Amino acid sequence: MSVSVQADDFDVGAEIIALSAGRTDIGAVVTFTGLVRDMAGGKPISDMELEHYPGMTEKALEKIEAEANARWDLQASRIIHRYGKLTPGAQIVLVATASPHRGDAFEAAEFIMDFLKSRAPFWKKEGTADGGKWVDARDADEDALNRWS
Amino acid sequence: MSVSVQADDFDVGAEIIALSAGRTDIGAVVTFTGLVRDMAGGKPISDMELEHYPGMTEKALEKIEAEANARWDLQASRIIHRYGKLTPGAQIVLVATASPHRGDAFEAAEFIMDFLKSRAPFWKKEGTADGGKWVDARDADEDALNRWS
Amino acid sequence: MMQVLYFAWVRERIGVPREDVETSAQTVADLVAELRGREERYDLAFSDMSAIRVALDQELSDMSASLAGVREVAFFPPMTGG
Amino acid sequence: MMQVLYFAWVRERIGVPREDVETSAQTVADLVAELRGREERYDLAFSDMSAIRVALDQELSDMSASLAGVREVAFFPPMTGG
Repeated sequence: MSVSVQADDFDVGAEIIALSAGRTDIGAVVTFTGLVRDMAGGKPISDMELEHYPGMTEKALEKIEAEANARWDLQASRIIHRYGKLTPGAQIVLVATASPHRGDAFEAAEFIMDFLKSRAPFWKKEGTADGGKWVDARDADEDALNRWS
Repeated sequence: MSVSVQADDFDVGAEIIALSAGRTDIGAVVTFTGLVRDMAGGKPISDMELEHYPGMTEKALEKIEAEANARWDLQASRIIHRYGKLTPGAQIVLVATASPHRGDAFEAAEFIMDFLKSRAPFWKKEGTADGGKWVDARDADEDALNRWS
Repeated sequence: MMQVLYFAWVRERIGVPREDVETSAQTVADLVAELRGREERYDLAFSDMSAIRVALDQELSDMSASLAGVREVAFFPPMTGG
Repeated sequence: MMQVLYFAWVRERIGVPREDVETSAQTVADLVAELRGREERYDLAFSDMSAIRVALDQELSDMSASLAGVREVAFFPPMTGG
Protein backbone atom coordinates (compact mmCIF):
# COMPACT_ATOMS: atom_id res chain seq x y z
CA MET A 1 0.00 0.00 0.00
CA SER A 2 1.44 3.31 -1.05
CA VAL A 3 0.14 6.70 -2.18
CA SER A 4 1.93 9.64 -3.79
CA VAL A 5 0.67 13.16 -4.48
CA GLN A 6 3.13 14.79 -6.82
CA ALA A 7 3.67 17.32 -9.61
CA ASP A 8 5.98 14.95 -11.49
CA ASP A 9 4.90 12.46 -14.13
CA PHE A 10 5.00 8.71 -13.42
CA ASP A 11 5.93 5.54 -15.32
CA VAL A 12 3.08 3.01 -15.31
CA GLY A 13 5.32 0.15 -16.47
CA ALA A 14 7.83 0.78 -13.68
CA GLU A 15 5.02 0.99 -11.12
CA ILE A 16 3.60 -2.37 -12.20
CA ILE A 17 7.04 -3.94 -11.98
CA ALA A 18 7.57 -2.46 -8.51
CA LEU A 19 4.18 -3.82 -7.41
CA SER A 20 4.94 -7.40 -8.35
CA ALA A 21 8.76 -7.55 -8.23
CA GLY A 22 10.13 -10.69 -6.61
CA ARG A 23 6.67 -12.14 -6.00
CA THR A 24 5.16 -15.27 -7.48
CA ASP A 25 1.84 -15.27 -5.61
CA ILE A 26 0.03 -12.54 -7.60
CA GLY A 27 -2.54 -13.68 -10.14
CA ALA A 28 -3.88 -10.37 -11.45
CA VAL A 29 -2.68 -6.79 -11.76
CA VAL A 30 -5.13 -4.09 -12.84
CA THR A 31 -4.10 -0.52 -13.64
CA PHE A 32 -6.15 2.54 -14.35
CA THR A 33 -4.45 5.57 -15.87
CA GLY A 34 -6.38 8.83 -16.20
CA LEU A 35 -5.27 11.27 -18.88
CA VAL A 36 -6.00 14.92 -19.73
CA ARG A 37 -8.34 15.03 -22.75
CA ASP A 38 -8.03 17.76 -25.36
CA MET A 39 -11.77 18.47 -25.36
CA ALA A 40 -14.28 19.24 -22.62
CA GLY A 41 -17.98 19.74 -23.22
CA GLY A 42 -17.31 19.82 -26.96
CA LYS A 43 -14.72 22.60 -26.71
CA PRO A 44 -10.94 22.35 -27.02
CA ILE A 45 -8.91 22.89 -23.87
CA SER A 46 -5.34 24.12 -23.76
CA ASP A 47 -4.48 22.71 -20.34
CA MET A 48 -5.85 21.42 -17.05
CA GLU A 49 -4.83 22.93 -13.74
CA LEU A 50 -5.17 20.61 -10.75
CA GLU A 51 -5.42 22.29 -7.36
CA HIS A 52 -5.33 20.17 -4.21
CA TYR A 53 -5.35 20.41 -0.44
CA PRO A 54 -1.86 19.42 0.74
CA GLY A 55 -2.04 17.26 3.84
CA MET A 56 -5.69 16.34 3.47
CA THR A 57 -5.08 14.85 0.02
CA GLU A 58 -2.54 12.33 1.28
CA LYS A 59 -4.84 11.39 4.18
CA ALA A 60 -7.83 10.96 1.87
CA LEU A 61 -5.87 8.77 -0.54
CA GLU A 62 -4.50 6.61 2.28
CA LYS A 63 -8.01 6.19 3.67
CA ILE A 64 -9.40 5.21 0.26
CA GLU A 65 -6.59 2.72 -0.25
CA ALA A 66 -7.03 1.20 3.23
CA GLU A 67 -10.77 0.86 2.62
CA ALA A 68 -10.12 -0.97 -0.68
CA ASN A 69 -7.66 -3.30 1.07
CA ALA A 70 -10.23 -4.03 3.76
CA ARG A 71 -12.96 -4.85 1.25
CA TRP A 72 -11.01 -6.92 -1.28
CA ASP A 73 -8.26 -9.52 -1.20
CA LEU A 74 -5.40 -7.30 -2.36
CA GLN A 75 -1.71 -8.20 -2.25
CA ALA A 76 -0.48 -4.75 -3.22
CA SER A 77 -1.88 -1.41 -4.29
CA ARG A 78 -0.61 1.93 -5.48
CA ILE A 79 -2.18 5.36 -6.00
CA ILE A 80 -0.40 8.28 -7.67
CA HIS A 81 -2.22 11.57 -8.25
CA ARG A 82 -0.61 14.59 -9.87
CA TYR A 83 -1.33 18.27 -9.31
CA GLY A 84 -0.30 21.44 -11.14
CA LYS A 85 -0.75 22.48 -14.77
CA LEU A 86 -1.03 19.54 -17.18
CA THR A 87 -1.42 19.55 -20.95
CA PRO A 88 -3.69 17.30 -23.06
CA GLY A 89 -2.36 13.76 -23.21
CA ALA A 90 -0.64 14.07 -19.83
CA GLN A 91 -1.15 11.43 -17.17
CA ILE A 92 -3.19 12.62 -14.14
CA VAL A 93 -3.73 9.59 -11.98
CA LEU A 94 -2.65 5.98 -11.60
CA VAL A 95 -4.41 3.30 -9.59
CA ALA A 96 -2.86 -0.17 -9.54
CA THR A 97 -4.12 -3.22 -7.67
CA ALA A 98 -2.72 -6.75 -7.34
CA SER A 99 -4.70 -9.77 -6.15
CA PRO A 100 -4.78 -13.55 -6.46
CA HIS A 101 -8.14 -13.08 -8.25
CA ARG A 102 -9.08 -10.91 -11.22
CA GLY A 103 -12.46 -9.88 -9.80
CA ASP A 104 -10.90 -8.39 -6.68
CA ALA A 105 -8.23 -6.50 -8.62
CA PHE A 106 -10.83 -5.02 -11.01
CA GLU A 107 -13.38 -4.08 -8.37
CA ALA A 108 -10.85 -2.53 -6.01
CA ALA A 109 -9.40 -0.37 -8.81
CA GLU A 110 -12.88 0.82 -9.85
CA PHE A 111 -13.81 1.51 -6.24
CA ILE A 112 -10.68 3.60 -5.66
CA MET A 113 -11.28 5.57 -8.87
CA ASP A 114 -14.91 6.24 -7.93
CA PHE A 115 -13.78 7.56 -4.56
CA LEU A 116 -11.00 9.69 -6.03
CA LYS A 117 -13.51 11.35 -8.37
CA SER A 118 -15.65 12.83 -5.60
CA ARG A 119 -13.89 12.31 -2.28
CA ALA A 120 -10.27 13.28 -2.83
CA PRO A 121 -9.65 17.01 -2.41
CA PHE A 122 -8.68 17.90 -5.97
CA TRP A 123 -10.24 20.55 -8.17
CA LYS A 124 -9.76 20.82 -11.91
CA LYS A 125 -9.73 24.02 -13.93
CA GLU A 126 -9.80 23.73 -17.69
CA GLY A 127 -7.95 26.29 -19.77
CA THR A 128 -10.39 27.35 -22.50
CA ALA A 129 -10.40 30.06 -25.19
CA ASP A 130 -12.54 32.31 -22.95
CA GLY A 131 -10.29 31.89 -19.91
CA GLY A 132 -10.48 29.13 -17.31
CA LYS A 133 -13.43 27.06 -16.20
CA TRP A 134 -13.70 25.07 -12.99
CA VAL A 135 -14.93 21.57 -13.74
CA ASP A 136 -18.31 20.85 -12.14
CA ALA A 137 -18.78 17.70 -10.12
CA ARG A 138 -20.87 15.21 -12.09
CA ASP A 139 -23.98 13.51 -10.72
CA ALA A 140 -22.79 10.38 -12.54
CA ASP A 141 -19.66 10.32 -10.38
CA GLU A 142 -21.74 10.58 -7.22
CA ASP A 143 -23.94 7.75 -8.51
CA ALA A 144 -20.88 5.64 -9.30
CA LEU A 145 -19.76 6.10 -5.70
CA ASN A 146 -23.12 5.12 -4.26
CA ARG A 147 -23.03 1.67 -5.82
CA TRP A 148 -20.34 0.65 -3.31
CA SER A 149 -22.32 1.55 -0.19
CA MET B 1 -7.46 -3.02 -32.19
CA SER B 2 -4.74 -5.60 -32.18
CA VAL B 3 -4.21 -9.13 -30.87
CA SER B 4 -1.07 -11.22 -30.47
CA VAL B 5 -0.67 -14.88 -29.57
CA GLN B 6 2.95 -15.46 -28.74
CA ALA B 7 5.46 -17.46 -26.72
CA ASP B 8 7.50 -14.34 -25.90
CA ASP B 9 7.00 -12.13 -22.88
CA PHE B 10 5.57 -8.61 -23.26
CA ASP B 11 6.21 -5.18 -21.74
CA VAL B 12 3.03 -3.68 -20.26
CA GLY B 13 4.51 -0.18 -20.01
CA ALA B 14 5.53 -0.19 -23.67
CA GLU B 15 2.10 -1.50 -24.70
CA ILE B 16 0.32 1.32 -22.82
CA ILE B 17 2.59 3.87 -24.45
CA ALA B 18 1.93 2.36 -27.90
CA LEU B 19 -1.83 2.49 -27.23
CA SER B 20 -1.90 6.20 -26.48
CA ALA B 21 1.18 7.54 -28.30
CA GLY B 22 0.57 10.81 -30.12
CA ARG B 23 -3.05 11.02 -28.96
CA THR B 24 -4.64 13.63 -26.69
CA ASP B 25 -8.25 12.43 -26.85
CA ILE B 26 -7.97 9.44 -24.49
CA GLY B 27 -9.32 9.89 -20.96
CA ALA B 28 -8.79 6.45 -19.47
CA VAL B 29 -6.51 3.47 -20.01
CA VAL B 30 -7.19 0.21 -18.15
CA THR B 31 -4.84 -2.75 -18.21
CA PHE B 32 -5.24 -6.25 -16.86
CA THR B 33 -2.18 -8.45 -16.53
CA GLY B 34 -2.60 -12.11 -15.64
CA LEU B 35 0.31 -13.87 -13.95
CA VAL B 36 1.25 -17.47 -13.15
CA ARG B 37 0.71 -18.07 -9.43
CA ASP B 38 3.02 -20.34 -7.46
CA MET B 39 0.15 -22.21 -5.83
CA ALA B 40 -2.94 -23.96 -7.19
CA GLY B 41 -5.58 -25.55 -4.99
CA GLY B 42 -3.30 -25.13 -1.99
CA LYS B 43 -0.38 -26.95 -3.62
CA PRO B 44 2.81 -25.48 -5.03
CA ILE B 45 3.25 -25.61 -8.78
CA SER B 46 6.56 -25.63 -10.62
CA ASP B 47 5.27 -24.29 -13.93
CA MET B 48 2.23 -23.78 -16.12
CA GLU B 49 2.03 -25.15 -19.65
CA LEU B 50 -0.33 -23.29 -21.96
CA GLU B 51 -1.56 -25.20 -24.97
CA HIS B 52 -3.58 -23.42 -27.65
CA TYR B 53 -5.24 -23.93 -31.02
CA PRO B 54 -3.19 -21.99 -33.56
CA GLY B 55 -5.43 -20.24 -36.05
CA MET B 56 -8.60 -20.51 -33.99
CA THR B 57 -6.99 -18.64 -31.08
CA GLU B 58 -6.25 -15.54 -33.15
CA LYS B 59 -9.76 -15.61 -34.62
CA ALA B 60 -11.34 -15.98 -31.17
CA LEU B 61 -9.31 -13.10 -29.75
CA GLU B 62 -10.14 -10.86 -32.70
CA LYS B 63 -13.82 -11.68 -32.30
CA ILE B 64 -13.74 -10.93 -28.57
CA GLU B 65 -11.97 -7.64 -29.21
CA ALA B 66 -14.39 -6.63 -31.98
CA GLU B 67 -17.33 -7.45 -29.71
CA ALA B 68 -15.89 -5.26 -26.93
CA ASN B 69 -15.36 -2.42 -29.41
CA ALA B 70 -18.97 -2.76 -30.59
CA ARG B 71 -20.35 -2.66 -27.04
CA TRP B 72 -18.24 0.12 -25.53
CA ASP B 73 -16.81 3.43 -26.64
CA LEU B 74 -13.19 2.35 -27.08
CA GLN B 75 -10.47 4.35 -28.79
CA ALA B 76 -7.90 1.57 -28.74
CA SER B 77 -7.52 -1.95 -27.41
CA ARG B 78 -4.86 -4.61 -27.20
CA ILE B 79 -4.84 -8.30 -26.30
CA ILE B 80 -1.67 -10.37 -25.87
CA HIS B 81 -1.88 -13.99 -24.80
CA ARG B 82 1.14 -16.21 -24.33
CA TYR B 83 1.47 -19.97 -24.78
CA GLY B 84 4.17 -22.47 -23.87
CA LYS B 85 5.77 -23.33 -20.54
CA LEU B 86 5.70 -20.45 -18.04
CA THR B 87 7.10 -20.30 -14.51
CA PRO B 88 5.45 -18.73 -11.44
CA GLY B 89 5.50 -14.94 -11.62
CA ALA B 90 5.50 -14.95 -15.43
CA GLN B 91 3.00 -12.83 -17.35
CA ILE B 92 0.33 -14.85 -19.19
CA VAL B 93 -2.08 -12.32 -20.64
CA LEU B 94 -2.49 -8.59 -21.18
CA VAL B 95 -5.72 -6.79 -21.94
CA ALA B 96 -5.56 -3.02 -22.42
CA THR B 97 -8.43 -0.69 -23.27
CA ALA B 98 -8.54 3.07 -23.91
CA SER B 99 -11.68 5.20 -23.84
CA PRO B 100 -12.81 8.76 -23.24
CA HIS B 101 -14.65 7.40 -20.15
CA ARG B 102 -13.39 5.30 -17.28
CA GLY B 103 -16.52 3.13 -17.08
CA ASP B 104 -16.16 1.97 -20.67
CA ALA B 105 -12.46 1.18 -20.29
CA PHE B 106 -13.07 -0.85 -17.11
CA GLU B 107 -16.11 -2.77 -18.38
CA ALA B 108 -14.56 -3.60 -21.74
CA ALA B 109 -11.41 -4.96 -20.08
CA GLU B 110 -13.45 -7.11 -17.68
CA PHE B 111 -15.65 -8.35 -20.51
CA ILE B 112 -12.63 -9.35 -22.61
CA MET B 113 -11.05 -11.17 -19.65
CA ASP B 114 -14.29 -13.02 -18.88
CA PHE B 115 -14.46 -14.18 -22.49
CA LEU B 116 -10.80 -15.20 -22.61
CA LYS B 117 -11.31 -17.38 -19.52
CA SER B 118 -13.88 -19.66 -21.14
CA ARG B 119 -14.09 -18.87 -24.85
CA ALA B 120 -10.51 -18.58 -26.07
CA PRO B 121 -9.00 -21.96 -27.02
CA PHE B 122 -6.28 -22.21 -24.36
CA TRP B 123 -5.76 -25.03 -21.91
CA LYS B 124 -3.57 -24.83 -18.85
CA LYS B 125 -1.61 -27.68 -17.35
CA GLU B 126 -0.05 -27.15 -13.95
CA GLY B 127 3.25 -28.81 -13.15
CA THR B 128 2.81 -30.39 -9.71
CA ALA B 129 4.87 -32.75 -7.53
CA ASP B 130 2.79 -35.73 -8.74
CA GLY B 131 3.14 -34.84 -12.42
CA GLY B 132 0.94 -32.51 -14.41
CA LYS B 133 -2.69 -31.56 -13.88
CA TRP B 134 -5.01 -30.00 -16.46
CA VAL B 135 -6.79 -27.03 -14.95
CA ASP B 136 -10.55 -27.55 -14.75
CA ALA B 137 -12.87 -24.87 -16.10
CA ARG B 138 -14.49 -23.04 -13.21
CA ASP B 139 -18.23 -22.53 -12.86
CA ALA B 140 -17.42 -19.06 -11.53
CA ASP B 141 -15.82 -18.18 -14.88
CA GLU B 142 -18.91 -19.33 -16.75
CA ASP B 143 -21.06 -17.26 -14.37
CA ALA B 144 -18.83 -14.22 -14.91
CA LEU B 145 -19.38 -14.59 -18.64
CA ASN B 146 -23.15 -14.85 -18.31
CA ARG B 147 -23.46 -11.43 -16.71
CA TRP B 148 -22.67 -9.82 -20.09
CA SER B 149 -25.44 -11.55 -22.03
CA MET C 1 -7.95 31.49 16.64
CA MET C 2 -8.64 29.31 13.66
CA GLN C 3 -7.02 28.90 10.29
CA VAL C 4 -9.54 29.01 7.44
CA LEU C 5 -8.61 27.69 3.98
CA TYR C 6 -10.35 28.19 0.64
CA PHE C 7 -9.90 26.20 -2.54
CA ALA C 8 -10.80 26.47 -6.24
CA TRP C 9 -13.50 29.07 -7.04
CA VAL C 10 -14.22 29.64 -3.35
CA ARG C 11 -10.60 30.77 -3.04
CA GLU C 12 -10.90 32.92 -6.15
CA ARG C 13 -14.07 34.63 -4.92
CA ILE C 14 -12.73 35.32 -1.45
CA GLY C 15 -9.39 36.38 -2.86
CA VAL C 16 -7.05 34.63 -0.43
CA PRO C 17 -6.08 30.94 -0.06
CA ARG C 18 -6.04 31.07 3.75
CA GLU C 19 -6.43 33.42 6.66
CA ASP C 20 -6.50 33.41 10.44
CA VAL C 21 -9.97 34.06 11.81
CA GLU C 22 -10.77 35.17 15.34
CA THR C 23 -14.18 33.72 16.05
CA SER C 24 -16.44 32.38 18.75
CA ALA C 25 -18.67 30.53 16.26
CA GLN C 26 -19.97 27.26 17.70
CA THR C 27 -20.65 25.47 14.41
CA VAL C 28 -19.56 25.62 10.79
CA ALA C 29 -22.90 27.25 9.90
CA ASP C 30 -22.26 29.95 12.53
CA LEU C 31 -18.82 30.61 11.05
CA VAL C 32 -20.23 30.89 7.53
CA ALA C 33 -22.90 33.36 8.74
CA GLU C 34 -20.21 35.40 10.48
CA LEU C 35 -17.98 35.49 7.37
CA ARG C 36 -20.92 36.41 5.10
CA GLY C 37 -21.65 39.37 7.35
CA ARG C 38 -18.11 40.66 6.99
CA GLU C 39 -17.75 41.60 3.35
CA GLU C 40 -19.49 41.08 0.03
CA ARG C 41 -16.82 38.72 -1.36
CA TYR C 42 -17.62 36.23 1.43
CA ASP C 43 -21.34 36.69 0.88
CA LEU C 44 -20.84 35.94 -2.82
CA ALA C 45 -18.61 32.90 -2.19
CA PHE C 46 -21.14 31.39 0.22
CA SER C 47 -24.31 32.43 -1.63
CA ASP C 48 -25.14 28.86 -2.67
CA MET C 49 -24.29 26.58 0.23
CA SER C 50 -25.39 23.47 -1.73
CA ALA C 51 -22.19 23.98 -3.73
CA ILE C 52 -19.94 24.24 -0.68
CA ARG C 53 -18.15 21.40 1.11
CA VAL C 54 -16.27 21.70 4.39
CA ALA C 55 -13.39 19.86 6.02
CA LEU C 56 -12.51 20.19 9.71
CA ASP C 57 -8.87 19.44 10.50
CA GLN C 58 -8.62 17.79 7.06
CA GLU C 59 -11.61 15.47 7.51
CA LEU C 60 -14.80 15.95 5.48
CA SER C 61 -17.59 17.23 7.69
CA ASP C 62 -20.87 19.15 7.41
CA MET C 63 -22.34 22.54 8.16
CA SER C 64 -23.94 21.55 11.45
CA ALA C 65 -20.66 20.22 12.90
CA SER C 66 -19.22 21.75 16.06
CA LEU C 67 -16.02 23.78 15.83
CA ALA C 68 -14.95 22.90 19.37
CA GLY C 69 -11.23 22.08 19.32
CA VAL C 70 -10.96 22.55 15.57
CA ARG C 71 -7.83 24.34 14.35
CA GLU C 72 -8.25 24.19 10.57
CA VAL C 73 -11.43 24.75 8.58
CA ALA C 74 -11.46 24.43 4.79
CA PHE C 75 -14.22 25.46 2.38
CA PHE C 76 -14.30 24.27 -1.21
CA PRO C 77 -16.60 23.20 -4.08
CA PRO C 78 -17.46 19.52 -4.65
CA MET C 79 -14.23 17.68 -5.40
CA THR C 80 -13.28 16.68 -8.93
CA GLY C 81 -10.30 14.37 -8.58
CA GLY C 82 -9.29 11.31 -10.53
CA MET D 1 -11.68 -36.51 -45.88
CA MET D 2 -11.62 -34.43 -42.75
CA GLN D 3 -8.85 -33.26 -40.46
CA VAL D 4 -9.61 -33.95 -36.80
CA LEU D 5 -7.68 -32.16 -34.05
CA TYR D 6 -7.44 -32.94 -30.34
CA PHE D 7 -6.25 -30.68 -27.54
CA ALA D 8 -5.24 -30.93 -23.88
CA TRP D 9 -6.29 -34.19 -22.16
CA VAL D 10 -8.39 -35.23 -25.15
CA ARG D 11 -5.16 -35.16 -27.17
CA GLU D 12 -3.31 -37.06 -24.43
CA ARG D 13 -5.96 -39.79 -24.24
CA ILE D 14 -6.23 -40.25 -27.97
CA GLY D 15 -2.45 -40.08 -28.32
CA VAL D 16 -2.19 -37.86 -31.40
CA PRO D 17 -2.70 -34.12 -31.88
CA ARG D 18 -4.37 -34.51 -35.29
CA GLU D 19 -5.29 -37.07 -37.88
CA ASP D 20 -7.08 -37.38 -41.20
CA VAL D 21 -10.38 -39.20 -40.91
CA GLU D 22 -12.31 -40.78 -43.76
CA THR D 23 -15.92 -40.55 -42.70
CA SER D 24 -19.46 -40.21 -43.96
CA ALA D 25 -20.76 -38.96 -40.60
CA GLN D 26 -23.52 -36.39 -41.02
CA THR D 27 -23.16 -34.68 -37.63
CA VAL D 28 -20.57 -34.19 -34.94
CA ALA D 29 -22.41 -36.71 -32.77
CA ASP D 30 -22.22 -39.28 -35.60
CA LEU D 31 -18.48 -38.69 -35.91
CA VAL D 32 -17.97 -39.13 -32.16
CA ALA D 33 -19.95 -42.40 -32.22
CA GLU D 34 -17.86 -43.62 -35.17
CA LEU D 35 -14.57 -42.75 -33.42
CA ARG D 36 -15.68 -44.40 -30.15
CA GLY D 37 -16.39 -47.59 -32.06
CA ARG D 38 -12.87 -47.65 -33.45
CA GLU D 39 -10.61 -48.16 -30.44
CA GLU D 40 -10.71 -47.97 -26.68
CA ARG D 41 -8.58 -44.79 -26.49
CA TYR D 42 -11.32 -42.89 -28.38
CA ASP D 43 -14.01 -44.46 -26.23
CA LEU D 44 -12.16 -43.31 -23.13
CA ALA D 45 -11.54 -39.81 -24.45
CA PHE D 46 -15.23 -39.34 -25.31
CA SER D 47 -16.67 -41.19 -22.31
CA ASP D 48 -18.03 -37.99 -20.70
CA MET D 49 -19.36 -35.80 -23.47
CA SER D 50 -20.37 -33.06 -21.00
CA ALA D 51 -16.63 -32.35 -20.71
CA ILE D 52 -16.06 -32.13 -24.47
CA ARG D 53 -16.31 -29.01 -26.64
CA VAL D 54 -16.15 -28.97 -30.42
CA ALA D 55 -15.07 -26.44 -33.03
CA LEU D 56 -15.90 -26.75 -36.75
CA ASP D 57 -13.48 -24.94 -39.03
CA GLN D 58 -12.22 -23.06 -35.97
CA GLU D 59 -15.64 -21.83 -34.80
CA LEU D 60 -17.22 -23.13 -31.58
CA SER D 61 -20.15 -25.40 -32.40
CA ASP D 62 -22.14 -28.24 -30.82
CA MET D 63 -22.65 -31.98 -31.09
CA SER D 64 -25.78 -31.77 -33.20
CA ALA D 65 -24.13 -29.59 -35.86
CA SER D 66 -23.88 -30.81 -39.44
CA LEU D 67 -20.49 -31.70 -40.87
CA ALA D 68 -21.47 -30.79 -44.42
CA GLY D 69 -18.63 -28.83 -46.02
CA VAL D 70 -16.54 -28.92 -42.84
CA ARG D 71 -12.82 -29.53 -43.34
CA GLU D 72 -11.50 -29.23 -39.78
CA VAL D 73 -13.08 -30.61 -36.60
CA ALA D 74 -11.48 -30.05 -33.20
CA PHE D 75 -12.33 -31.72 -29.89
CA PHE D 76 -11.14 -30.36 -26.56
CA PRO D 77 -12.07 -29.85 -22.89
CA PRO D 78 -13.71 -26.61 -21.69
CA MET D 79 -11.24 -23.79 -22.33
CA THR D 80 -9.16 -22.27 -19.56
CA GLY D 81 -7.59 -19.17 -21.05
CA GLY D 82 -6.80 -15.79 -19.53
